[in-house]
Amino acid sequence: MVPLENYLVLSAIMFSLGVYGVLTRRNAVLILMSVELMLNAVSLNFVAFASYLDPSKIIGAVFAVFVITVAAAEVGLALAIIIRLYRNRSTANVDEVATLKW
Amino acid sequence: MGADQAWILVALPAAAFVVLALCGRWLPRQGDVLAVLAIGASLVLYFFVLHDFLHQRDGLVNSHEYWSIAMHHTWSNVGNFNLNFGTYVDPLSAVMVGVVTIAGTLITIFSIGYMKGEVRYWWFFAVLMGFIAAKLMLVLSDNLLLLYFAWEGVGVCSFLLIGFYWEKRSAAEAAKKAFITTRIGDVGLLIGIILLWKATGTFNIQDILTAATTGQIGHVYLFVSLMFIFLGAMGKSALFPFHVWLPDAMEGPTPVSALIHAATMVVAGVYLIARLLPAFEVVPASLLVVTIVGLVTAILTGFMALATTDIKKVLAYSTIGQLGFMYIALGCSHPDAAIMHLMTHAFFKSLLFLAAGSVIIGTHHNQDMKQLGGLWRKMPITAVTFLIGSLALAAVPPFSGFWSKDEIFHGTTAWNGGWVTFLLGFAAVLTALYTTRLFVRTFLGKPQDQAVYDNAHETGPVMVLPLIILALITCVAGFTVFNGVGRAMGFPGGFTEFVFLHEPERFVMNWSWAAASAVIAFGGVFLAGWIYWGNRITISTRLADWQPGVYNMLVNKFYFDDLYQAGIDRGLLGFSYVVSWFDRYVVNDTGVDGVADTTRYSGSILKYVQTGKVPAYALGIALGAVGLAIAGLVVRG
Amino acid sequence: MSFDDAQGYLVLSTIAIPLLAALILVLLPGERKMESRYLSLIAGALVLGLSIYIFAAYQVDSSTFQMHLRWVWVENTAFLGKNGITFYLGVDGISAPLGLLNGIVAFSGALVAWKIDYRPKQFFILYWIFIAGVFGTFFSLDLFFWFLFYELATMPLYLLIGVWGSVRKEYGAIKLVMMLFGGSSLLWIAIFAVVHDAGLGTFDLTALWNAGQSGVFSPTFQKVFFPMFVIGCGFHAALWPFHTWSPDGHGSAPTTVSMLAAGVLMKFGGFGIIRLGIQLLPAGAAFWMPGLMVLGVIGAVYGAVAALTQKDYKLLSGYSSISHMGYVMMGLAAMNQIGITGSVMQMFSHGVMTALFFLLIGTLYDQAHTRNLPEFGGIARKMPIWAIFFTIAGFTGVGLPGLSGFIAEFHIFVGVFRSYPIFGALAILAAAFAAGYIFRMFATVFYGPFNPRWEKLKDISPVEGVAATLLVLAIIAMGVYWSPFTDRIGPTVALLPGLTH
Amino acid sequence: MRDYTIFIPEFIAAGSALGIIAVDLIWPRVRKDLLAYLCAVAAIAWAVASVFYIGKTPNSFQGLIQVDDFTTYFRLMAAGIVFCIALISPNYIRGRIDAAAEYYALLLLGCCGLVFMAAARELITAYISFELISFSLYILVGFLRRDIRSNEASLKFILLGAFASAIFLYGISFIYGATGSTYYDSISKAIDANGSNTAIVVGLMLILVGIGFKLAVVPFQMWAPDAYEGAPLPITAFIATASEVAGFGLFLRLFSSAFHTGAHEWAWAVAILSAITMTLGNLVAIQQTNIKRLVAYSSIGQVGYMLVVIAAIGYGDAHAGAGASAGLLIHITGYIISTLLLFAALIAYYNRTGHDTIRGMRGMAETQPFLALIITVALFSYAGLPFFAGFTTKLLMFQSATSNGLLWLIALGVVNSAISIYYYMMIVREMYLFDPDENVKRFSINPLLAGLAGVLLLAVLFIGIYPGPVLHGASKASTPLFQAGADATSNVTAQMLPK
Repeated sequence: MVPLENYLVLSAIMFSLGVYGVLTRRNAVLILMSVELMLNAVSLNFVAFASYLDPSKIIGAVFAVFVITVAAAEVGLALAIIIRLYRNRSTANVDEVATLKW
Repeated sequence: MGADQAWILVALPAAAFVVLALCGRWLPRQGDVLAVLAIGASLVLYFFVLHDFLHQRDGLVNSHEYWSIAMHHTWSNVGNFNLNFGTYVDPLSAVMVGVVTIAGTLITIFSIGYMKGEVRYWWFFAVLMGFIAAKLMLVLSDNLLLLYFAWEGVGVCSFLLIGFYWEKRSAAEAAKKAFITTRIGDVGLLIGIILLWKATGTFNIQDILTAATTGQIGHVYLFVSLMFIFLGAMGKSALFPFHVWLPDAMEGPTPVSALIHAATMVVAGVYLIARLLPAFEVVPASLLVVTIVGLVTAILTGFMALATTDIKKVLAYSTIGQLGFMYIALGCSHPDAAIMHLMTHAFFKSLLFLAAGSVIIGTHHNQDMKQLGGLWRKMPITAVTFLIGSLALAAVPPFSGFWSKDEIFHGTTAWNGGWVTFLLGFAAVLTALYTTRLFVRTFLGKPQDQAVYDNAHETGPVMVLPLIILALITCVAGFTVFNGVGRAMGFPGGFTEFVFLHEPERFVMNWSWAAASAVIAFGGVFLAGWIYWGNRITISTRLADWQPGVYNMLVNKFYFDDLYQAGIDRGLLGFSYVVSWFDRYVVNDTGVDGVADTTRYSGSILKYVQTGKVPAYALGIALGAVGLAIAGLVVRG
Repeated sequence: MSFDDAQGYLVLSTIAIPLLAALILVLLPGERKMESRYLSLIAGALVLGLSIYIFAAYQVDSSTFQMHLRWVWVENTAFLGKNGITFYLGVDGISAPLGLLNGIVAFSGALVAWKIDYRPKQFFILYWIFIAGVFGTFFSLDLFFWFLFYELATMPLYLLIGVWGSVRKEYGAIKLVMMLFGGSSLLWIAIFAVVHDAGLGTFDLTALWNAGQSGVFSPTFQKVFFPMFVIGCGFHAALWPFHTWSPDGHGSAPTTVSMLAAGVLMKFGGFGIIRLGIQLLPAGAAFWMPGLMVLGVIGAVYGAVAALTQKDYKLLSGYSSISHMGYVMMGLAAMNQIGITGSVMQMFSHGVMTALFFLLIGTLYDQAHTRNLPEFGGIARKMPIWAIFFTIAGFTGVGLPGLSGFIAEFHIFVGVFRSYPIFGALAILAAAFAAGYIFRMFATVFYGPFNPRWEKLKDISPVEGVAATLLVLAIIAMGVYWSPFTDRIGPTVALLPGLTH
Repeated sequence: MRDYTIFIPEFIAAGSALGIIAVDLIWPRVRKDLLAYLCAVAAIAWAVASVFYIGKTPNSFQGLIQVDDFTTYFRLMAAGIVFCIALISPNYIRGRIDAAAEYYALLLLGCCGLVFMAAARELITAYISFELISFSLYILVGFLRRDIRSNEASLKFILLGAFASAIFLYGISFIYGATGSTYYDSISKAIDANGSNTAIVVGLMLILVGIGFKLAVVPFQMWAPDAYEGAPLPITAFIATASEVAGFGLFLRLFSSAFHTGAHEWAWAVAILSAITMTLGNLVAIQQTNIKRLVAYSSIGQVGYMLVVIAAIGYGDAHAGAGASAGLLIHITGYIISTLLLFAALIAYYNRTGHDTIRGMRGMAETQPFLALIITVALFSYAGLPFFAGFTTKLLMFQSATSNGLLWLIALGVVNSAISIYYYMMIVREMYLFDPDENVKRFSINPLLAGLAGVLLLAVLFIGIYPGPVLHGASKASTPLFQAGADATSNVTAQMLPK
């Protein structure tokens, strides 16, 4: 059996990659993708915990399914907003979209 | 009307004051008749009180015992701190009330003439009555607090009267100066009163005296509190360091100067010290201080009187000088001499002031010796009364001044070493000098200013009558010292048997002392006469060339006024500028506004954290998360 | 309903009438100016009558709380235990005279505000909220409502000064409000600590006093929170380092508001220190009182000296208020019956005197529109009656016997002398400085040659005359016959814990 | 054991949301205001339905959602918010938003999410309802299609929201991993049994991040000012009220029943966050010129004050915690009513003059005295001045949260609320101390808005003067928080899991 820690390390790496993506990317869509990467890391984490620790293995899996569905909804909503923005400002670059400040 | 209804004496002028102050303007003759009636009634009532007071004495077994009638009731109490006010009649206060009522009545009558045509005629009489009421309360009160009440009332009335012509800037400044100087003295008095209360737990004068004499109060403590009280007396009687305000107080109308700055107000200090003399005796050092201050004042003002040419200012300096004499008498623990001199001085000094007033009215408001001269032909009655007054002031025998000053000389023998007697003699000579100079330059010799001389005229009967009465009293007052005269008037004996410290002493005519003081008086008079009557102007001008420095010093009143003014301007007002600057810039701008600005400024810095860019926000969140996680582990670890 | 409860409702009505007046004014249409003035006059008269009755009906012999009225507001819910928050009013020897002061100042303030014609309705609404707040603070015995009324009195000041003020009104308004709220935020913290530490889960002051006096609060706790109460109230009482709102605030406030702020609001400080400091944390009081004495003396001397060279008479009376409040602080810090009685009397006397001062200054300022002292001269010729009132106010400030100033300060001096003689002497010296700046003002403003520029000055108007006469009567009444005051204040002060006899 | 009757109020809400959309589809030409009144009626029905659950024995749906007095309190608050937002939105929407039906539907659905966040006793349900209200807010913020500010705000909001919810989930996974269960009670028993380890600590901190983002706690607050400024005015009110209530509902439920045993882990963190939040919120608010951004920072400040209670729950025992959360509930009620009152007036003013900067409100006392009075009352209630809700609720909240350890935080809170008086006074200054610009004349406002504002004004005064009943309700609501809900869930978990 692959020890639990490996999974946790893998999901941690994926999570920090996602965070790195959000911090450095300028394009809204790519930020969105990095957030999705983080969510996948989390669902991996759930599944790993479920299989190793929880005898009934149910809750972890259920949680992973929920995370995936919520992520999907989130992407749909975010893309709709990014398209709306693109129509108005013909840019998706987050740095140019900064009129609201101070 | 017994002696314990003495408070009615106070109530009458007080009621007159209230009535006049509120509706004086609309009263017939603007209320001057009401004023005279009020003070006259008080005078009459005084005689009843005196009569009843004297008869109470008959019941006493031996005449040596000190008798008095006191009446008081509690006014307010806070726990065991109760203030009770009441009146206390004893020989000392009987004499004082007499002086005040007699002088007050005569001066009120005189001022009807003097103040005719003034703008606020009714206000003058209102405040005059207020003053007399306050002075009577001061003299009759049985405890120090009520005394302080009256003390301040007298101060305020003197402020209002000095500042009567308040259109003139000099009058306003003089009034302000008078009140503030006496106020500083009053601060000392209040501290003294509270210190005495702290030691004895009561304000009643008699209880304090018994506590002091029986040694319940520590010597040093008693000395300090008595010195504070003496500070108050010095302020009010314009003694040496505080003398600056009395000459300026001449800005007020002359009857005011006569009543307040000769007869009654300035002597309040003498009365206070006389009243507390038993306590002073417990601490001999305090008596020494009183004597020294008295001496310095007498001599200093003697010189100043020689230099000034304004007749009212000369009389003012002479008043301060005579007060010095009274304090010397008190210093030698002879209150009888001091009070007698007070009585005689009250009469002849108010006579002199009123005469000066009629001179001023007669010569249409100029009072500078340089313009006057040879007036005796134009104003014979005023001249004669002025002569009687100045002879009494110079202590020339048969006049009253001689007897009381002789008593003081007799008292100074108590000090061993005779230095007090010698200095007193010197001061007496000075007094004679400036008195004669004043009389000669005003009434005798060639008229300096022909215009003034021509239209000078004798004043009306309303003013001349009081002069004559006062002149008579001045002549007679001296003889009350004799036992026979006193007994004839119903008093138990001579003046010294009536007012005494420990036990009455019969007056015995000591010819040698009488001769000595007569010599001093006549010497001074003739010396001055020779200087000023013969070739009069040259001598005084020669003094100016011979010793310009000394002359200037005398003219400028030893530069005390400028000294005090500089002290206040540079010292107090300077300190005040510093304080208000400190308050404005340090406490306010840096302290209060500083805090407000830093919060606002910090707010304006923090707002730039919000850059508007999404990655920056995400960074904030990420850093927050990492920070929290690490801190959590560190805290837990 | 016993007689005592009936009186309780009277005390309630001193708060209810002003609020009712404010409510009616809200419903009144704006343009009807005269109606709002008459309404305020009636309300003022009622409040004055009530405060006089309460002062008179207060039984002198029993010094416990009388005329009390108690409605349980919130009880036994969440953290609040038995009678957690109660609307609890009561009158004792200290609050009766202060209530009378407030009644007098309120009525004369309503009279003086007669000539305000820029939106008088809004002015009077805020005015009556202020008065209700002041009555509430003096009479309420529940810490929650005490603090509610304490802040209620400060709330309308911003608009009152900001809208109707004169020179630099915005700066003066925001400074005054922020400093007073800064002070009351200190009170908030101390109240939270005290109510929590008492462990009773109630805001009822009488319960907290018993706890405080029976040693529930540990000495260190009292040492920490007593200064917080003192400094918190010190802001209101213009205690020395926290006084800078007084000159600026009064300088820029309209006449009526500066009358109220100086006359009544400053008394919150002294009153608060007694109610929350001495009665609640006696051990803290014993430890910190020398410190308060030093601050009081500094305030007294500092205020008097700074006033000596003020060119602007509104600032001058601001500084003189600081000086007089310095006496109040000293009276409290003396921690003996005479001293504290003196400080309560001084609160009353200074309140009435400052109200008269600001009233008169307002009358002059409204006509002359300049506050620079040297520009005036010989005003007494043009305004004789005004000059007489000003002289009486001045003499009260100087502490002339026969007027209320002296007897109050005298009790304070005696009290202070009993515990700290040196400070007593300093205080009396400060009183001498008072003579300095007041007579300097007399000499420059009234006396001296007439400055022709003031040819058109008119004397004091009848309405203001009535108000001024009322204040002068109060001054003379206390100055001449003060035993009604001492008989009420004395016994109550005797019950305060930790007094050195 | 699936008792669906406990969800009746939510069924009503969600049902009417769908109903509104259906009405709009069937009668497209119906006046949009009608939809608003429909939504308001739905809200009233929702409130009435939830009143029936007061005092009932609390039972939970499969241990996931607990319906007790606490949930009823939040239902009433949610219904109140929707009712008021529904009434103030119509004349704002008339010219600016065409998809009105979806607007009102999202309001209702969002508030369902709010209630479930407060009612959840299990992490998954909590997360789902957390996302439900977040999603509806993301859409509502971006509702002004043609306004670039609204677009930008919603973009920022959704990107950062997704990012934060990812971190929140990561935290939940750690908690799940460490305690083996997502039920609050078993979590608290697990922590109680074998103490806390690094996984739980990290998990707790990351959960704090997630909830911190939702409540705009510093340093996660940067989205709030932009979202408040960009969103349409009624939605700014919706965010300021609903997301605060939802956040604190979850906070109270989660940290009182699940993590109370491990309180020493997170209590200090919440105290520090609270201190930073209130200070930064108040300091930056001083400088603001736009009223919406100022309200954003002021609500950040208010969150800071309320976090003090959460810290007090952490530091104190169960009884102190119950008292403190009662204080929080009454304060948040007062805060909501004041915010709705403020925005009712702001919307009325904006509809007429189109200004939403502070400078734009100059001389409002002349042009519209009633609105000026309303705004002054709302701001004074924020500042905590007497007679208004803010004073009483803030005092009761701080008093209930006082404990020896936390006095410094409460002192900071009091000082901050003193600072806040300054910038509220600056707005009052603009309105009262200056005359209006010349072209603005006196105008009247929509009677519906005026009526609603009047009712809210009375509510603010009522709570301010006589807090008795509301405090009683709040304390009844907070008692179930600290009773271990063991009885409700133990039998369920045993039953669900195969033997």
